[in-house]
Amino acid sequence: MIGLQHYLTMSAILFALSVAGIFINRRNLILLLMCIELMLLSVNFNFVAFSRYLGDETGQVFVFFILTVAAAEAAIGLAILVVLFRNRRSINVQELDTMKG
Amino acid sequence: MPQFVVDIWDSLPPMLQYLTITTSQILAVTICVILTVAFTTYFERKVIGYMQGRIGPNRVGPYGLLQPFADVIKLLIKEVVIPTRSNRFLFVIAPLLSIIPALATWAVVPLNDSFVIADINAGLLYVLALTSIGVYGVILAGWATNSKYAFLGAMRSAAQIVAYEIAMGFALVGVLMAAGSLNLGDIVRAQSGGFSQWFLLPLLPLFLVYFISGVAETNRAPFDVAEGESEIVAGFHVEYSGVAFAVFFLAEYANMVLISALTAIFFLGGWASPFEGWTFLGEDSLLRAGSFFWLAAKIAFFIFVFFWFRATFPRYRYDQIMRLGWKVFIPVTILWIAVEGFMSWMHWGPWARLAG
Amino acid sequence: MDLSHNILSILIWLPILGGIAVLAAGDDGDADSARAGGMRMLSLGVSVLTFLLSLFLYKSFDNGTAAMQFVERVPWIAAFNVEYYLGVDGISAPLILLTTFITPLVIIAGWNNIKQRPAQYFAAFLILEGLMIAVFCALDAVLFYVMWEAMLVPMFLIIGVWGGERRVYATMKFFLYTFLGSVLMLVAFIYLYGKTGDFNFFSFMEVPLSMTEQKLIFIAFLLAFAVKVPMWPVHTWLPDAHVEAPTGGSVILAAIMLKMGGYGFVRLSLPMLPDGSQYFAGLMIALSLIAVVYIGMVALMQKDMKKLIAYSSIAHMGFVTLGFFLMWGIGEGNGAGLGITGGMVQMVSHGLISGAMFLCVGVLYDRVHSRQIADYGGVANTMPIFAAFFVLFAMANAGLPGTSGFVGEFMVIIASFKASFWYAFFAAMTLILGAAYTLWMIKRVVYGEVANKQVAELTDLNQREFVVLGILAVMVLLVGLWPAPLVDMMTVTVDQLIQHISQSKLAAL
Amino acid sequence: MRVTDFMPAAPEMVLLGLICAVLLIDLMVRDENRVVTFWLSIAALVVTALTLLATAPEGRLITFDGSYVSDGLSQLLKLMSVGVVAVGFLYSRDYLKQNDLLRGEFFLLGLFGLLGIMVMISANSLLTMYLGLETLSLSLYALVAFERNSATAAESAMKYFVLGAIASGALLYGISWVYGITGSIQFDEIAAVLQARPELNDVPLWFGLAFLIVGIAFKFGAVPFHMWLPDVYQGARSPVTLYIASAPKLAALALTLRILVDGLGDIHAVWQGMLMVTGVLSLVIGNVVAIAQTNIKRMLGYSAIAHVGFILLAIFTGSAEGYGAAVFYTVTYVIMAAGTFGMVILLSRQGFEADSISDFKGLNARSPWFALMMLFFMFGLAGVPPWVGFFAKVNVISAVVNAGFAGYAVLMVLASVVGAFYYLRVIWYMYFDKPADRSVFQAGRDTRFMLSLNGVAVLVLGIVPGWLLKLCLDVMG
Amino acid sequence: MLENYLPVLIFLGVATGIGVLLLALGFLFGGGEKDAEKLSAYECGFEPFEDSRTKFDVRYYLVAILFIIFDLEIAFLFPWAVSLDTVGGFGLIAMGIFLAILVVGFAYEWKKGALEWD
Repeated sequence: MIGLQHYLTMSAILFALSVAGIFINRRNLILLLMCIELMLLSVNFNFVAFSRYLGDETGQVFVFFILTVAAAEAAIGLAILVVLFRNRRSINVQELDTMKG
Repeated sequence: MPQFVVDIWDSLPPMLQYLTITTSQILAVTICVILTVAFTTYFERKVIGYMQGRIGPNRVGPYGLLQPFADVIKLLIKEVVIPTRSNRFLFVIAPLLSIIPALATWAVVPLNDSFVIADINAGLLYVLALTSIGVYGVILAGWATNSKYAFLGAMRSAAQIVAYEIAMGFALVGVLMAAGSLNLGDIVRAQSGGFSQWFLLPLLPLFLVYFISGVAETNRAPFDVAEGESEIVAGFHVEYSGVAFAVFFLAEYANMVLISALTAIFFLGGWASPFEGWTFLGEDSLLRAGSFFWLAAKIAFFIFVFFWFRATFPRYRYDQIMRLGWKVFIPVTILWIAVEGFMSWMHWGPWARLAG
Repeated sequence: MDLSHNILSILIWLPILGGIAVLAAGDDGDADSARAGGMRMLSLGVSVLTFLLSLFLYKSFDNGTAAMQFVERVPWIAAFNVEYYLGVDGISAPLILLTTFITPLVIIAGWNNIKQRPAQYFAAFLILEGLMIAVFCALDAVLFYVMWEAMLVPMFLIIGVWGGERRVYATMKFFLYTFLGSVLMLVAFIYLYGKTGDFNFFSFMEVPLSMTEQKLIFIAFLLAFAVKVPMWPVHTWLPDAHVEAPTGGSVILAAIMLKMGGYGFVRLSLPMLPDGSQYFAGLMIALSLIAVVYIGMVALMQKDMKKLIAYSSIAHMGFVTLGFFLMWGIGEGNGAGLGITGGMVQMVSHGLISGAMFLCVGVLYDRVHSRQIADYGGVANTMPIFAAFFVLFAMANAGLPGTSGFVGEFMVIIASFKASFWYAFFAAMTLILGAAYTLWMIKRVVYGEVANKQVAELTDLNQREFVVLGILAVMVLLVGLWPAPLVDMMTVTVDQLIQHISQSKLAAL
Repeated sequence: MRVTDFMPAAPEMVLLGLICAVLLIDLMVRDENRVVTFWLSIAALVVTALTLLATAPEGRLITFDGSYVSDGLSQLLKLMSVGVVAVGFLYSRDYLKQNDLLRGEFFLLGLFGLLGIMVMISANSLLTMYLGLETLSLSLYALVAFERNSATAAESAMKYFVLGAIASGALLYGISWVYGITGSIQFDEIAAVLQARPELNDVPLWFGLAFLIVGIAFKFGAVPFHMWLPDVYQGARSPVTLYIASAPKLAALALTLRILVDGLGDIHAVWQGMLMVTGVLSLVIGNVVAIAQTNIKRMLGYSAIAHVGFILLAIFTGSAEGYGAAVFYTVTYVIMAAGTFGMVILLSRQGFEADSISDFKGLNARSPWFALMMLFFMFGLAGVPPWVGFFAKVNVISAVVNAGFAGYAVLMVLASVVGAFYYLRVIWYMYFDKPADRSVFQAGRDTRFMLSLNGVAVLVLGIVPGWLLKLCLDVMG
Repeated sequence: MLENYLPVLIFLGVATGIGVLLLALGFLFGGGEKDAEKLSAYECGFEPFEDSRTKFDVRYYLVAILFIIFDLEIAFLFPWAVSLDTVGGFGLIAMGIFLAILVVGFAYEWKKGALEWD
């Protein structure tokens, strides 16, 4: 039977994947945004699992809000991406290095 | 039925029995839908033909009734060309992503008071979720093709679908406020009591918005700039041929039927009879009873309206489409939600009985 | 009007507010404008008024008690029991007088030769004066620390803005050295606060501390005060700062700011950490003797007059610390106070002499724009009056009897004889070394043939310079010939201090 | 719910309503009259501040089913944030006008950010905290990218966004664990559960806690999660940097105090170590790296990291005294940071960003008064008495020493000495060097007055810190 | 309750099956010669000279962003609409405020030209 720990493990794997994706990916900012979404989804996974386990709805309400915020975050991220692309003609992660020190 | 069949049946484990029944029901519904689609194409050409003073298809079979089957066979044996620079996997997946939601949505559509394949509480959410997936088919097709026309068509189509989805969503909020349930069957039951109890009248603006958005969602005329053969040849499916094209085609018409069915369910009382409360028709008049017949009639009517639109209106420009979606429908729906909430709170007019 | 209730506050805030007023008066960016002239008069007025008020302090000071006088005590930061707590005793009063006495002289000395932003210059000195007085009166650790650090700021600017070529290096070094030194003192204060619950010096003096605590706190204090004094080997900021500072800055630095270190030892280290002090007394004496002997030798090598005086200051301040830590060597009841009194007198006298020496160099520098000994020679021929003053101060610096320099050094040497012959032996070497480097400098600068055209064209002291050097000369001779008033001020306080120190804090644990 | 139940949140509601009003009015305003938006924003802030004062609670009020709290701490921090945002707007106005950046969005995003800050400060549940945090963060991302034609701004915005989003993700992940283990997202309930069931204090909770701390450290800009901070400070336009450097620190403080102290105060021993590591690293790395900077905004960024180290070490003590010290430190730091960036803005003019330290050369010759103000700010930040930064540091050190960590106190004072160097360098440029250009400042009279007031406040608060200190200690009673 | 969803799953499977079956049939029956011209993308007679996926109008992004936001607003409205009975007047007012804020944002982007398309 699939129990709480399986969900948590799954979510942890997703979380780790997204973090790894963010730090390994050196090419495309869009992928980065996707990793961020994945990260939030793994958190949602956790919340739902805990909520179910505890028999408490708070976790699901939390998920609702996370989803909203994730959308807003994606919107802002895309907007910044567009601005960046317009100024740089590139969305390459490695080219984000004009500031040093 | 021969006894041995019954015996075999009885010997099956209950789970298997259940699976078999369900699967056959599903297959029946699916095949019905596909057949409907087939005859819808025939119907379309006929209707438009008459509207334009022609007689439409009339060669294959009596009155050209077998024309759809001829088309199907033709498309089946045509070659499927996959362009060299395209992404083959996505190219093939895209039509699938269009057809699956168009069919699978029927799982929660109640065909009469008792028959629905999956009677789930979150039926409406399921509908919304699946219809949203359709956008992926369009986008992926345009992307995978790797042609400017297809890409442009896909972008346009996606933007359009997305824009009208918001208006649709808001319209549905109005329906939910009135019905108080996400279950499509319950929504229909909330409208029981005859024509006057349908959501059509109290939610008239929402009904209009919903149906017109539905037209736009399916990329049908006059909102068919995504295909826009005069500008971008055929839009996102420009490079699709043979059966791959047929699947898109099938999906488009299946969606049309689906939108008609949903409109009927949300605003016209689904399977319910318009004469439900008319006691003078007799105690057990068939006309007063809700049945699949009423639903089918309503669906047919809306499909007809689809064709009517196509024959009547010239194609909108893209900016006009977007303006209609963003600047007319959304304000209208928001306004009407506010009105509805206020009215039902104050218990005024036909809204008084709504929710509470 | 009875000033005795808030004379200390007046002495602190009058110059600070005066400084702000001077800033506000401004100088039009032109050192010769009428506005700048008024501003100068204002600053002089403020500093002289402060001095006159400090004379009132002297007059009303009661030599017969060791208790704090003119006490002012109001809560400042109630949450931490920090108080605005002022008071003077025989140790701090002479230093306050020294401060108020030197400042007007410094202001007169900078009268015409500060061309750049004079208003800021004078304001900085006035504010500095107020802060220095506050350090000497503060009886609350936070107040003490605040004033102690705040003092750095005007000095930092004085050296940095009006200093010589390498002023930025010098002033940064000055600031960071002293800042670094004192922050640990802050930690020590806070630690003591954790023990006592307030920042009162007297609570700190009474609180029992274990040996480890005393040792650690002593080291923290030592860093702060040793940098300030400065003791070998943390003295290296001083020659740089002195050389680069404008004349006035050097004077204040040498005459007063160095005394803060000595004052800190007497006011904080000794009474608060008697056992720790005793433990470290040997080290302190050793370091002091190194300063006296080694730094004296270093001074011999100097080609730059200011640097030479700076090193000589370090050597002389070595006497101060030496005197302070001799008491365990001497033993109670055997005149243990002599070392401390000697150190105190030495501080005052060194304040007068080193100030005067720097002013003398300043006089030369204003005319020739060089501090190199080699650029001079035969100054006596063209500036006879100046030469007379310079020689007098040089003699005082070398510890000639009859000058103030003799009194302090003599007392400390006597005290070290009581402690150990070798202490006295090394301490006495200063008589030779001091005479050597001072007189050698005098010989090369003042006497001999006129070295070059610039020296030949020198003009003698003007009135202003004459007044400044004259007053200082009078004071140097006065203290040298009649030190009794000064010593009397201290005696009772020092005796009481000795008694306090003799009581081990460990016993109370 | 009765209307009075909303009173604790009244300031936020009023602010939100006013923001909407300003937003709509801004739409009607033509570009040449854009300054109207500025004055409206200021008016909105004033009204918010008045509402805050009018609804000041006696003691601790909790509403919205326990997810919202109004107490002394929230009152203090909110008033402070409103004030510092208003001051920041004022400093920015002329700069924005000269650079053709005077658009309504700046003020609106600023106000929305403030709303987020206020919600965070009053949060009594992890959800409210998260929502406030995101309201703030999203506004900040947009603010950084506010100048659409600047590649640097876009780049720093992107960095800020990505790292900020990771921080939110980490924080959320931690929150999900804390929720899963304690079964609640309300701080007082969490505290109660932890007290009642000490067996919960085990590895899973620590695991979640670690992520919480990562999130907090990210948002605070503490080492080793500080990478975004210097880039954002440098890349954003100075008014935006001013904004980011000031009020959000108060929110970050609230975030830390509410979660760690209100919620997880019982397992203080567990998070203490984590805060210690990040605090000490921030202190050391911030101060050391700042020395190497030539860009003043970047330098102040690293200096901010160092100051964050102080704040974290104050919280690390786990004593009420330490928390009070952290509040006092943050409040005073925000005042000084606002003034410092106000000076950077003051020195900038059309098409010229005064963001190099050498732009401060010879300021004393150009304007002795503002050089003096900058000197106040620099000495204040360096922690030299009698400026207020000194007492902030003394409080923290005192808390650390009293908690039995005298060793850290020594480290902290040594780091301060290192820090003093780079602040002194600014002063040295201002006073000891010749000016490179002698252009006159273009700021309006009100800006100059406010900036002067700000500078004098840094001094006056240093001379009479008692009342503010008492306030900060009382709210953390 | 959860078993109600089983038919949905089966339906999804069946729908997929039908789709795959159709395509398979097409590939099976639809023979034909392939050549380079036939396999190249339709391009007005020109050879395609660059990747066609690179550039598109930034307004599509804008639409996407606006969609995300509005779609989520709807997601908030759904549960509220369903439970209108239970939440009563308080819920109505709360949602009224929510919608008002939404409308403010909508008006803002309208006025700012985010909805223009020409």
